[in-house]
Amino acid sequence: MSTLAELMPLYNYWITIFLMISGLYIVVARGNMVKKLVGLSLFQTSVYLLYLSPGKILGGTPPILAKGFEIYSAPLPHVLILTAIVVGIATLALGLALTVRINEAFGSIEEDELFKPEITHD
Amino acid sequence: MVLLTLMAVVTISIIRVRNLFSVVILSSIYSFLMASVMIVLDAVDVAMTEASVGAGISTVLMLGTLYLTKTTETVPAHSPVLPLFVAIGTGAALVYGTFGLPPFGIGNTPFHTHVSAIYLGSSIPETGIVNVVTSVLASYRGYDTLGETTVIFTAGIGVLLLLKRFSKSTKDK
Amino acid sequence: MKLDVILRVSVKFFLPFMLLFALYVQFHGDFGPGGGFQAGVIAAATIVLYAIIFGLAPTIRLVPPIVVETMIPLGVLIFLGVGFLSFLTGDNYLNYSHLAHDQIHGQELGVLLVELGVLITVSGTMVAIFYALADRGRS
Amino acid sequence: MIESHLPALLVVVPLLAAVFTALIRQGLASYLVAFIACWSLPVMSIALLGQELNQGTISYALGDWAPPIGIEYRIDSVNAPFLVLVSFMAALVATYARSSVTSEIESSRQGWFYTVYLLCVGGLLGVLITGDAFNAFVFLEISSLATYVLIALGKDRRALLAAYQYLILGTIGATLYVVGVGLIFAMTGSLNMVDINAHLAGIETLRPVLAALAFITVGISLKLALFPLHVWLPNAYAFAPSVATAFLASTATKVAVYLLLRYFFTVFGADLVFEQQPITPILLVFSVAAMFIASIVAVFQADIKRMLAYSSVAQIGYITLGIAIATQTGLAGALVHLLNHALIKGTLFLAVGCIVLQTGAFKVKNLAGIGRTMPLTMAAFVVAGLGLIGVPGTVGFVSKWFLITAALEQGWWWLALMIVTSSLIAVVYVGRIVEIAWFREPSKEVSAGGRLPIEMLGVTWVMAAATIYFGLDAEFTAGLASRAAETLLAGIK
Repeated sequence: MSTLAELMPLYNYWITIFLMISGLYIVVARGNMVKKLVGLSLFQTSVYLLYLSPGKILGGTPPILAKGFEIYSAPLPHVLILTAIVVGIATLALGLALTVRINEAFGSIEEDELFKPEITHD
Repeated sequence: MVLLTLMAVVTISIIRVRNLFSVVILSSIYSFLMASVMIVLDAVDVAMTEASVGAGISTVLMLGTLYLTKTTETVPAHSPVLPLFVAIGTGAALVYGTFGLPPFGIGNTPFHTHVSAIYLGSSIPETGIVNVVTSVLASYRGYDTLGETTVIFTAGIGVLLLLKRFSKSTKDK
Repeated sequence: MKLDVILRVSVKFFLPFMLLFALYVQFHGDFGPGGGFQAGVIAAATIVLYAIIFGLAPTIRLVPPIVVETMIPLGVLIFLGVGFLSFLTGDNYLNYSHLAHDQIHGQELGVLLVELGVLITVSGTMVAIFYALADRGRS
Repeated sequence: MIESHLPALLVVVPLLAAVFTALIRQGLASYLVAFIACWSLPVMSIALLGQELNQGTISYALGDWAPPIGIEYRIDSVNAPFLVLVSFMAALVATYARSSVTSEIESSRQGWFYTVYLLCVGGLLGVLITGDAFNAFVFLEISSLATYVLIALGKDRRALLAAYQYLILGTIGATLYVVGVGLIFAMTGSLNMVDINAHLAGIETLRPVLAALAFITVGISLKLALFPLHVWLPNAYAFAPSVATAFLASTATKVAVYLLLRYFFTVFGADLVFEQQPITPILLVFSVAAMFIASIVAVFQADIKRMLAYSSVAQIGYITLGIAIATQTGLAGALVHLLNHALIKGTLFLAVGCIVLQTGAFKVKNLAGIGRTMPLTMAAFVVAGLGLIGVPGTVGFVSKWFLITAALEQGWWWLALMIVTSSLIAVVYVGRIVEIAWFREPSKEVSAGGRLPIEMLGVTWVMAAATIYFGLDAEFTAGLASRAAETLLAGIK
């Protein structure tokens, strides 16, 4: 049980790192535009975990002040992530709108077909 | 931390699956898992936002886009080695960074004691709002929320500029 | 979508509660989890659900695009307006302390107004994007 | 009453004007709102500069919450000149925009074009003025989103591709920046830049701080288009509407440089960044690579906008070179070149905008003989081109002079040599344009040129005159730059 106890604190961060690596990998490796945007949102979600995991105190409660509770988890990272989620959604919406327009203008949303030399340097 | 391993499994499947339709559904599952992890991490406000925004609206938007574009992805053309290297490089930098971070559930780190403690202490006397997150969001750091609303405003105007059919004018080919 | 009666009846039953829940989340933000963003998204979700089930035409009659597009800047205007209000009371930007007779009520009033602005902008944007996507699809 | 609230007003006025232009949809009225808003900005920023010069650092707590609790606007001698620069560029491009927008963008979309333009201005000013790490991210995101939309409005269908590519890279950059801020926040617990610096001194486990430094540097250099990460810039500037390119080329990358400087000196402290970490050699390698490779690529470009875009990447190489030599003259050189390059590049892109309006051609080969049909615009182009090369008497010379003396002070004579040789490459591609413009027979597109609206020519010439005026009497720009360099090196007074 002890190995799990001292493994636990770092487990959170390793999962964050794994999510970040997979998010970045999708964005860099995959050519499909919608897939890239999904990867981008994965990459951003891993950042939320990075903000939140130090915020939790074992046995603490959410930061809503109530009579019986003393230990609260830190409220500031919650505010920051609320902003980050909204920014993520705004970028996603814009990316999707661009994908729709690109699909109409070029007829395909595969990055490899779009970046052929004859298109970009005609 | 079973939830976190579940999320890892979902992420691997997102990478492998090629049918975009299921990728979108998987990403909404991923957001719901993320929301439940946040509840475990005592971040209730954020869990609600992640669930409603992350899973709800983004799935609607993605499905809307898929409806207008293709739903299957082509076979990846070039070898995945270089991107893997880039991703792992960034991950290694982060692993290097997290060793010094305070362990998981300990309370006396500067993370808690410095500014957050002041918010917890002064929220009731100064603003009378019980939910500290809302009081910080709206009054202490109200300017961030103004920036946030402007971000939403920009995205709204941007998407409308790109997609909206203006007075039946032909799309500029 | 026109045939499945079950769906239409159940959604008719659902919609009012979803909208009520959105308003609850909005105004309960001071005491429990919730706030402008979540409420805005839930409100937008109800309109989108209505549009999916009952088709686009009745929804456009119910919530015309012009209204939605003016909602987007309106929310930000409210937010900026509250900021300017604090100028009148002689403090720095976005300070709600003197909006009402004492600081506590002033802050709560300010927070309520600000959350309202956020609700309007967020729901307006989400519905406008949905209209744009749906409108694009139809042609 | 107004003077004390100037910092907040400077950012809120563009946002308010953006909201109004969104409400009034049709083109002319929203142009007027944008015009008035944009011309109020330089007035406010000059007043702020005046206040800052005689009072020292201005700190404006938003919502009257003390800095580490609430968000703080902090104006010191570093960001005051930048505020004036961005406000003037916004005002000049706004006056210039009227006819260029009507010709390049669909009539129904123009109303909202000004909204997005004002949001971009507001976002950039917000990043410049804030003293709070996360607030800088929010406003950086506003200006980036506005930039993606501006680029996507370009006439050419490839503008959509360029906007998409910039969106992906820009968001990755912004997210890396947030990771860096998150790591610092986890260690120090506060977001206010000055407060972080105070807390960083007490930290003994340096690992997360170094990781945060690495992430923030990579994130911002993605926004900055530092050499290996500049892939998005040429496409973005080439296909965007010429008004957007003119504004972005002279301000967007500069704000990212400012943020990098702010982090290197105010947040992390010069000793941590430069003495203990190998930042200087890394930056030197990238800057020199940028200067040479980008200039050489610029020579072979067929499209005049892409050529200027690559020359922008090269010029940013000069600026990062100045930062790498972290001495007083080196930093002053970087800051002066920032201001001067904004003027030069602004003039060049404005001149290109006039050419595109008249002849609609921006391929170099069918610009032959344009010097004869549009003498005034091309004259402004040449004046700015000379500035690019660094001919004495123009602003370019002032900044090159600072950089070369800084390099020689360090005893790196080979670096001074490199600066000179890369300027020679600049001579090649500017000369190529001059040769085509004057010594060739006017081709068919060029001779079709009609009347050029007065305000466009006027603005281009105001900018060209500025490149000469500040070249001759450099006391104003150089004075501000060296003052800023002092405060940066001294850390926080």
